[in-house]
Amino acid sequence: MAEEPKAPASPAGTPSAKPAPAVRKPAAAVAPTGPVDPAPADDVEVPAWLVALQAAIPDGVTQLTYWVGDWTVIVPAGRLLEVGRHLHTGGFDFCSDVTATDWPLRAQRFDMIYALYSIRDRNRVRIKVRVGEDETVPSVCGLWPAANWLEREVYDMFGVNITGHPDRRRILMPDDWQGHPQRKDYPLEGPGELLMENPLDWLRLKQAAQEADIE
Amino acid sequence: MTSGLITFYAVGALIVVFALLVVTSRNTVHSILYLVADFLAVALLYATMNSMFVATIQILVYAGGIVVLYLFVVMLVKQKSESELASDPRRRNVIGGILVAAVLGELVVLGVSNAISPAAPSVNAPGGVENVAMALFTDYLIPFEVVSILLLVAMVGAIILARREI
Amino acid sequence: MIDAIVLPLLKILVVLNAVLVGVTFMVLLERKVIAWAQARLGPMRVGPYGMLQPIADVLKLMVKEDITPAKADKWVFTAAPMIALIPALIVFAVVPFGPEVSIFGRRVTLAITDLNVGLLYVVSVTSIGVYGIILAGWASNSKFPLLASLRASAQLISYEVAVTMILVSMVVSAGTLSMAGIIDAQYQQGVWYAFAQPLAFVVFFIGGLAETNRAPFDMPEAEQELTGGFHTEYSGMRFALFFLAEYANMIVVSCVATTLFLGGWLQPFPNVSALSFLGFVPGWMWFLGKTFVFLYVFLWIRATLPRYRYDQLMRIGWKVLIPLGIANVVVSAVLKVLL
Amino acid sequence: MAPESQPMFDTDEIVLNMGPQHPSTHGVLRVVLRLDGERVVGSDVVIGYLHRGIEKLCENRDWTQIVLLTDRMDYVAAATNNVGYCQTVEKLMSIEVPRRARYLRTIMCELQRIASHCLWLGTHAMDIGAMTVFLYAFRERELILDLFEEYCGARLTYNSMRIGGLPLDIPPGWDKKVLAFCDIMDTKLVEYEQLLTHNRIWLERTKGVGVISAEEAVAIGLSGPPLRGSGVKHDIRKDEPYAAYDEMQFEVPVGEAGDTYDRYLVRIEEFRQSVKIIRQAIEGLPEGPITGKVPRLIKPPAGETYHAIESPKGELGYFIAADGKSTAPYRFRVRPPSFCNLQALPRLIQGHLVADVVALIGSVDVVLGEVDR
Repeated sequence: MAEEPKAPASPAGTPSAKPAPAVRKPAAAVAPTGPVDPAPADDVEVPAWLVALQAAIPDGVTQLTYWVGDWTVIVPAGRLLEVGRHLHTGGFDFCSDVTATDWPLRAQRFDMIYALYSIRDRNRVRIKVRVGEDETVPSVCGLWPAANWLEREVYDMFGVNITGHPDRRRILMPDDWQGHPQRKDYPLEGPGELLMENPLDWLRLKQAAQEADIE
Repeated sequence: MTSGLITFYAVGALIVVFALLVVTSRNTVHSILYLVADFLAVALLYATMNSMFVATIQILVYAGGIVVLYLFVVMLVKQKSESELASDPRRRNVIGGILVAAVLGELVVLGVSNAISPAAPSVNAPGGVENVAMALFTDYLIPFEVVSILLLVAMVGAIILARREI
Repeated sequence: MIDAIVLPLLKILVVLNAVLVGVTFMVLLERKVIAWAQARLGPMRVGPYGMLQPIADVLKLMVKEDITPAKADKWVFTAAPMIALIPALIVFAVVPFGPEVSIFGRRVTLAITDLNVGLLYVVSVTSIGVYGIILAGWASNSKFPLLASLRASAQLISYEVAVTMILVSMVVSAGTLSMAGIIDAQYQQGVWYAFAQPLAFVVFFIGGLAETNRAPFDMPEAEQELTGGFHTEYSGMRFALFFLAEYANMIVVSCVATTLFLGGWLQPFPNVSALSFLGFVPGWMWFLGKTFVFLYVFLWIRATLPRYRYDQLMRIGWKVLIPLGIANVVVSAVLKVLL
Repeated sequence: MAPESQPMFDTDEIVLNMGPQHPSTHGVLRVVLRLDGERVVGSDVVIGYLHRGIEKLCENRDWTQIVLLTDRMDYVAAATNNVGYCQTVEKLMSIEVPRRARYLRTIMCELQRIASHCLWLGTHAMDIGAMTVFLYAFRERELILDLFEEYCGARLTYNSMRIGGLPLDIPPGWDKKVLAFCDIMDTKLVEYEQLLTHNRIWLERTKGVGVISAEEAVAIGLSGPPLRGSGVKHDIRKDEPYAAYDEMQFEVPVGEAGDTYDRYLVRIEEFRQSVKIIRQAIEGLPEGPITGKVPRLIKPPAGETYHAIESPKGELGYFIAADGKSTAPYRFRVRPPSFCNLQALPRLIQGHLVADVVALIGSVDVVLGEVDR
């Protein structure tokens, strides 16, 4: 059921013989299509509260992953609040982090990641929600007020459409800033003119330049 | 005697000048400052008649206390800019004029009738601490008590009016 | 002629210069004392051990640019520091620095003048000082100084009442308003009022601290909150005048406290014959020594204590010091009648 | 919301801009206060003045070059940032860090905690008017900076960790100096307490100021001393031990009322616990290598993880996703404790006076480099 990572379009990485010359290595040749969400190996025993979650909301959890000791629950955007409420009453009262990852070449572009912690039982879980650029994700400020600023930063940096947020404004960038800096298609050196009009053309241009550089 | 007379007239002139400035100055805070200067001049007058107690009380009570509260009020209340003040219709009414004329008339009559003779600054000045104390607590005891009660009532009233849970 | 005109002028000259020089060295003393309290050295660069620092300060403030904010009320803006400084200086007219002394065969009282209402004169003149602060805040025509000047004036007025209550109880026990008279009363009664009425002493000192915006009560110029308080907009010589006024006020409070509570120029235990060898130290030396002790305590407190919040400061003023002051007056009056 | 300028002062609400350039906002933080007289009616925190885009920068840098950038987030506790980052990558690559390196990391983290708390104590007391404590606290902080300078040559941005362990072993005699520092610190702590803990004015300025209950503190995402000040016994060094904390004996100080005074007491007690930990770690410092088996070209396998450590300010978490091919992390995210603690500021200062706002900014102890990243 785990999604096989597609082989990247062009040969990977820099020639290994030569030691790394420039101070800054060129960024990844091609942005891979999506995260690796390894399914839990069979010898790993699923904790009770996760089993309870899957039982309580059968179609709430599309996938369960386990990697270097972390449990992640992949949830459709529609069921996020339901799963959140279940976990919140189940003891996960501390929302330590809300962030996002940008996979530009994937249909549902963003991964919203909610890192939760239970102070009483001392265990952690991450909820991951796949959101497209034009789709919306409900705000979890109702369940965890801590997420207020964290979601504002995700909106500011990634432009994920978060609905139901009490005060959705930019938090780090100036209010009239164009574009969302932490998207992969946002150039490191800041907004040029081309980016403003058509980000995807800019991305293809950049990849073409890199391939030419490699030959 | 003549040096006493000269100082008396000089200080008197000072008082009158300051009083006029109070009335005529455009800016409210400036007029309050002239008022303070006026009270200090009056205190100076008492000092020249070497009743130091009354002079210091004058500075303490009037210049140091009451006018500070005037200044408070002026600073807190929203100011009308100079232009509005000038064209304020209520200022040009007739009754005001009549009253001023009447008061001036009385002053002139009083001045002319008893020949101007400044109260000679006597040595055991009536304003000394002992004399004031004795007078206050023997002959004028009842008015003193009545006034103190009145002040108390005024204070309590002020506190009730400014009733914000402090 | 000489006694009436020249001698007082000479005294005024001496006292005024002494105070102004004293104030500049007070600034150095403050920086040194606070530095020692904080395990550091304080100004060491100008002159040996930083001794010439005051001169450097004064010169700096003189040559610095003196800015007047655009919409500020020019006249009131320049007058405010003067109004703050003048009362602080003219109070020294009644401060009794020493007993009768004969210089070149002429009896000279070491005080500019000895009003029979000396103490009342002190109170009334210091009450004029509050105008300087209010007008400075108002004339700078910007939000922060305005807030600070309101705070400062409310603080001064409320603590003035407490201090006046204490002075009244001192007058009751001394029987006279004249400063020299109070010192003689302490000599006759053989006890300094600091020991006769310790409560009054403490309340007076706290009131004095608050009256000069010092140490735990330095709300108005609390840099952390109101960015500099009422003298934010001031610079150069005008700012120096405010500085001088603050330190002159400190010296005034110390002098009055010495006169009232530590028996002015009296040597300790004056009528105990065994200690009469202390007599060789002249009176005014005792007076200056005691004043210095008070000034040191001012600085010491500033180095150690944190600052009160504005409402706590008013609560202490109205709900603690003033009732104590009134109680003190009543008690000392009753004692005066009974004893 | 620029403050509207009325010609004269009138008694309804005024808007006061505290910051971004203000003596007591500990950096470029701007708090827009709506005041009714002296009382705070409403407030809005404006940040972002120090935003350098560290997360984006790290996504274009090698795994080893990123250690430099983590120094510059919480510049008051740089070593803690390095440890947090290196441990996250070690968790991704499941590298086993030798015991000596873990001990040294614990010592560095605790030294950094003392230095950060010294700076907090100094500025917090200075804001409330006690100037002397500032000088005392910075005198002790100097000793720690000298120790770090001797170890890694820098006083602020240490670059003191490598993925898999430490770049170089401690110079000879360094551990003696650390022990000497611990003895000095114990005596100096008594001095701080004498000046502040039982000082009536300090009590009056901090007791009952900025009270927040345990549930509310957890809900709004407070962590570290502000959370423990409200009575929540959560310390990652105890709950999810990392480095060598599982072998250390120490208590986690917890307050009751959740006001500024309890947060002060919690941090003062943390001074003592840190000294205790450092002593245990120095005495038990094992011999052995200081770096684990690390491939020359670091390329973690594809996958992502979130690892949190207890920085002096609270829970410092790193969420790092690797795509298995490139030599740079695909997603580099930091959960800054100052950012989440600062979120509680409007709630804490509501209804207090302007002087309390200054005390509360000190009590929440934020470093703007970490808030803005």
